[in-house]
Amino acid sequence: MTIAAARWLRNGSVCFVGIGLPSAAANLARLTHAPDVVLIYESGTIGAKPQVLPLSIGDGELAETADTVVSVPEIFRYWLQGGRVDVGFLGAAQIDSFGNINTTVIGGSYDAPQVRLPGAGGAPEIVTAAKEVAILLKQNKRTFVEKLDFVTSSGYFERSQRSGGVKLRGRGPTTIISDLGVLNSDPATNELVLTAMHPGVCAEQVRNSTGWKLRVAANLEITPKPTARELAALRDLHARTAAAHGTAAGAE
Amino acid sequence: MTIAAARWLRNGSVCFVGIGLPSAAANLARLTHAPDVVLIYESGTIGAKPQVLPLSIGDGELAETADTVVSVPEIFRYWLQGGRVDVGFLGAAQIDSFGNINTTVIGGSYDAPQVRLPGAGGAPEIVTAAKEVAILLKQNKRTFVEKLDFVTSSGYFERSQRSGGVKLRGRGPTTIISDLGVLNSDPATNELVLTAMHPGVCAEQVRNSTGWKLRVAANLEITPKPTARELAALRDLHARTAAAHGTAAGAE
Amino acid sequence: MATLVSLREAAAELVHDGDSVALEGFTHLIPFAAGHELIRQRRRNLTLIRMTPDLIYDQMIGMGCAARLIFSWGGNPGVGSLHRFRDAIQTGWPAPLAIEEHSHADMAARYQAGASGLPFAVMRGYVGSDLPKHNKKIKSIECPFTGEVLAATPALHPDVSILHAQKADRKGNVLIYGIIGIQKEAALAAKKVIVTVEEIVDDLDAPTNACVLPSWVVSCVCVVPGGAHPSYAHGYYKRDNAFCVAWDGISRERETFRAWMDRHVMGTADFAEYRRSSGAEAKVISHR
Amino acid sequence: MATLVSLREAAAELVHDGDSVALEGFTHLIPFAAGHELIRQRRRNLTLIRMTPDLIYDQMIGMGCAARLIFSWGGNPGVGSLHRFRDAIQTGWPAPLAIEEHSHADMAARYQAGASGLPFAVMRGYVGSDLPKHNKKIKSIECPFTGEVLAATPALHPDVSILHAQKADRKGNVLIYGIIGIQKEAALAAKKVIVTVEEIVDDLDAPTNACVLPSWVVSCVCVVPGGAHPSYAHGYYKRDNAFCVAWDGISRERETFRAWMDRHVMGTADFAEYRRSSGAEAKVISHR
Repeated sequence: MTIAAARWLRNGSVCFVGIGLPSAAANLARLTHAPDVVLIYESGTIGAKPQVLPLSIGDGELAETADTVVSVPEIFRYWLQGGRVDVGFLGAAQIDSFGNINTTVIGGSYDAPQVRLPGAGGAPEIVTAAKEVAILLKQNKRTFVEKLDFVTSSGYFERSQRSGGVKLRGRGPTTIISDLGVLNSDPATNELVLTAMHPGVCAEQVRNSTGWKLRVAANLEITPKPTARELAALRDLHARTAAAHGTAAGAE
Repeated sequence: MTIAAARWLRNGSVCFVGIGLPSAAANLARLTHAPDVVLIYESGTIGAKPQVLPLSIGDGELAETADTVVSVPEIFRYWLQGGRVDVGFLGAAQIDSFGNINTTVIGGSYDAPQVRLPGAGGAPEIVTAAKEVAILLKQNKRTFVEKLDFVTSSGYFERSQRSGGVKLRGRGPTTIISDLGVLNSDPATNELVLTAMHPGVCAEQVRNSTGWKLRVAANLEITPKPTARELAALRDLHARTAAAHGTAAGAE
Repeated sequence: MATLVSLREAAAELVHDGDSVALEGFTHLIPFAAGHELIRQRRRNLTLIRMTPDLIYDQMIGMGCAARLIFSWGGNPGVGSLHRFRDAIQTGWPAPLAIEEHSHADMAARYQAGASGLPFAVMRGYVGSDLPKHNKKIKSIECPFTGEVLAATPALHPDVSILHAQKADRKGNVLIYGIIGIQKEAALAAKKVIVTVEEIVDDLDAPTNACVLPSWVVSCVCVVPGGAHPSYAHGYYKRDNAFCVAWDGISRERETFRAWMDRHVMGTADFAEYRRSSGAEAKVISHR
Repeated sequence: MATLVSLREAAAELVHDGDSVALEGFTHLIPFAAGHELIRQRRRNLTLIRMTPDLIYDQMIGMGCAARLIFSWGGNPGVGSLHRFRDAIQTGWPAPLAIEEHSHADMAARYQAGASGLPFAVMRGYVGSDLPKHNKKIKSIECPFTGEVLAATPALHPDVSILHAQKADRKGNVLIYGIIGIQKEAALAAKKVIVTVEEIVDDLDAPTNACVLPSWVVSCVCVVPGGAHPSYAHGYYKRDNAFCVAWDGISRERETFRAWMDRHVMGTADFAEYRRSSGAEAKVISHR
């Protein structure tokens, strides 16, 4: 999953990175095929090149290796809202078939939730301001759901229904990368469709791990196996991270 | 005039300084009775402590001696508009009896002026955002006029007439310091009234140098003569400035 | 002008029950010592403001200091959930917690508007999100030139903002570097400002365009070495990741949480004693 | 990614007749070399944007490059009037000059809105001023929370912004320090960015929170030592005050102005030759 997500990132692109899996994948990309990818973390670090994975969005390692460190209002106003970000690389707690994201509450109501999640963070603006968004998320019926309990950050359905005439600059969450495969939005309907599966996964397994009636692309692909170089780079990254933090951040 | 203006500045006050005479007076204050006055220039220098007078609002001397140097948008938004400035210390091309300022055009119309002046600069917002404003200006019938050709920055009359319900935080241009004396706004009418004359000046002379029918305060004062210390500090400041720039910036 | 006082005095004098208080620091330089002092002094009914209410607000909420929370992301960074934050919202323990929830971009904009003396902030935000349905402070505004509809939210003006910084000079000028987060805006938006620092120095030695808070915008400076622990102070010590992981266990149940807080915070006189008590010694790093 | 080219190539490729162009630098780091190059290449009908159109725009206006000027203060700092600017507005020589006039705070806000991807800026401004009567771009907007009426102006988005900076590294990352003015906002608001620099270095050696423009927001970097003269480059050379005073005499009459420009700008191939021709050698200062 980390490797598949890393591959998706183009060299030279400017990437607004979420902590955890997205950060692991983005740094793997930087250490393999995309040395010139520009990583921006919402803590204000631009062009961060960490040698170990950060545990938090504002680790000192990010500041020390960045081209420059700006304030949090500046990162959101000049760099994200200003339209400077090519790719938003995010995690989520739940998504639906149109790429809408929930990171707020599960069950009950907003005022009396069954489970209170951390909340929005930077995501509501990342999904609309970045030119394109990829979401990384382990796939099962609790994470890939028919209907979200709360729309924290909007995908396609909400965009068309609710943007109210506001111009959205980005293409939205075009790609979901899970531990089972890759989903892309159908340009006609905006619905997420399974376009690739990781080696050893079958379509039935993906359907059974999805809370909605998942459509499968006609030309369904199999993700190429991780190469020795990718595996080595990921292993080294995790080893350095574990040595530095005493834990394996972003490990799968 | 420079000395009278310098005296007016209280120690410890935060002063947004215009270039030229205001800058000379503010630095004289800092070098005499007000060592802890905080000088802010619109170029972004906060707490500047120049040893020689700057010729421009953005001389390197200001940056080198400042506590910190911020961007121009920050100086206007966080520091001026944010309400952090006690005193605006400004020059002008023309004022009227209510302390309105013209620095835009003289004669003709705005579109076809007889004389085009530099324009607004920071003044329109300084006069409303600073808690109090002092204006330094040589006094004659061309500078102290009955009616301005253009209101660039508003004094009292315009404030009451035209603020349109906008809350103004400052008390406006309470004090005008000229080469002849000092005018203060009458708290009742807001009209500028002569309250002090410099040594050797008579009220008749001030009236004849004023374009409107100037009111004179009942308890008209005479500005105390410059002290030896003040004169020495001003002379040294100008001498250092002349040596550094090859010219006497802000000299009277 | 900033006065140099003990944190105990600063908290007692400047922070009152019912105040709105912003303890800021984006992952870096989180003012834990100040948060502990407010807990020790049993401050109540506070409106707590913070973009990322992490461990520090989990502790304050769990100890009953807060009546209201204004925030944009409430988690234990790199670890998971905040159990006391969750418990307060889900079950109202130890006290009901009203929430005013935003996105990061919006919280940053609200602080910026406050620092800028503007009554409101404008942003491209919340398109398609459910958040505005549950937060009346999120309104919309139309561009007078393009007709576009954007989000508008009111400026933040905390009664007190509390920061931790690397150093101050003897006059009380404060230098913050590394990840500077929202600190300058939080300070300039507030009515009063308390800054705890690692040390007082003769000369700040600040680069020309560094993030400096001049003495005259700071109410009090308090010297509290290690005062950001388990957060970090760039150039002084690293983030104590092990503590953040351990907090997940400590805070999961009300009883273990209360026992820990009673012993290490309520049962200690100040942050120095807390550090000895909890074994939470910040490891000073070499490249300082 | 920034490409390293000559200023002649950068100007020829990126700046076209009719473009809106912002040459920024608030007293410090004014891109004179770039202004001269646009004059040499006989650019016409430009909309010139600049908070303080001082000598550089006096020269460009007098040489007929501009059809329109967006500005907030047009003078020769520390000296007096700009005679070519005046002549263009008062008599339309050498070409009529339309003006769009603001205050500094507003120009800064307009650039900020442009950099922020917002269609408009909000400010407490112009209360009681006649400027809004003569500038249709200054409108008002009501706060949705307090009902206060504030000024609103449209975002600036120059076709090209041109800056001078102290240095760039080999990748094209640019460091600006000292009085940083409105440069970052001018760059981020623009569609294309040209930066002239004093030198290219292996390592920028920038403080953590310095004003850095990453390579990927810059179109071209051009090495032009002394390129801010008679303005200054903090750490490299001082402001040439004598030249600014002399300009008052040179520019007062159309004839002396044209003769000077023809000889030193039109009659030279580039900025290095101009500096030799005009005797305007920037004096490198020692504390670099």
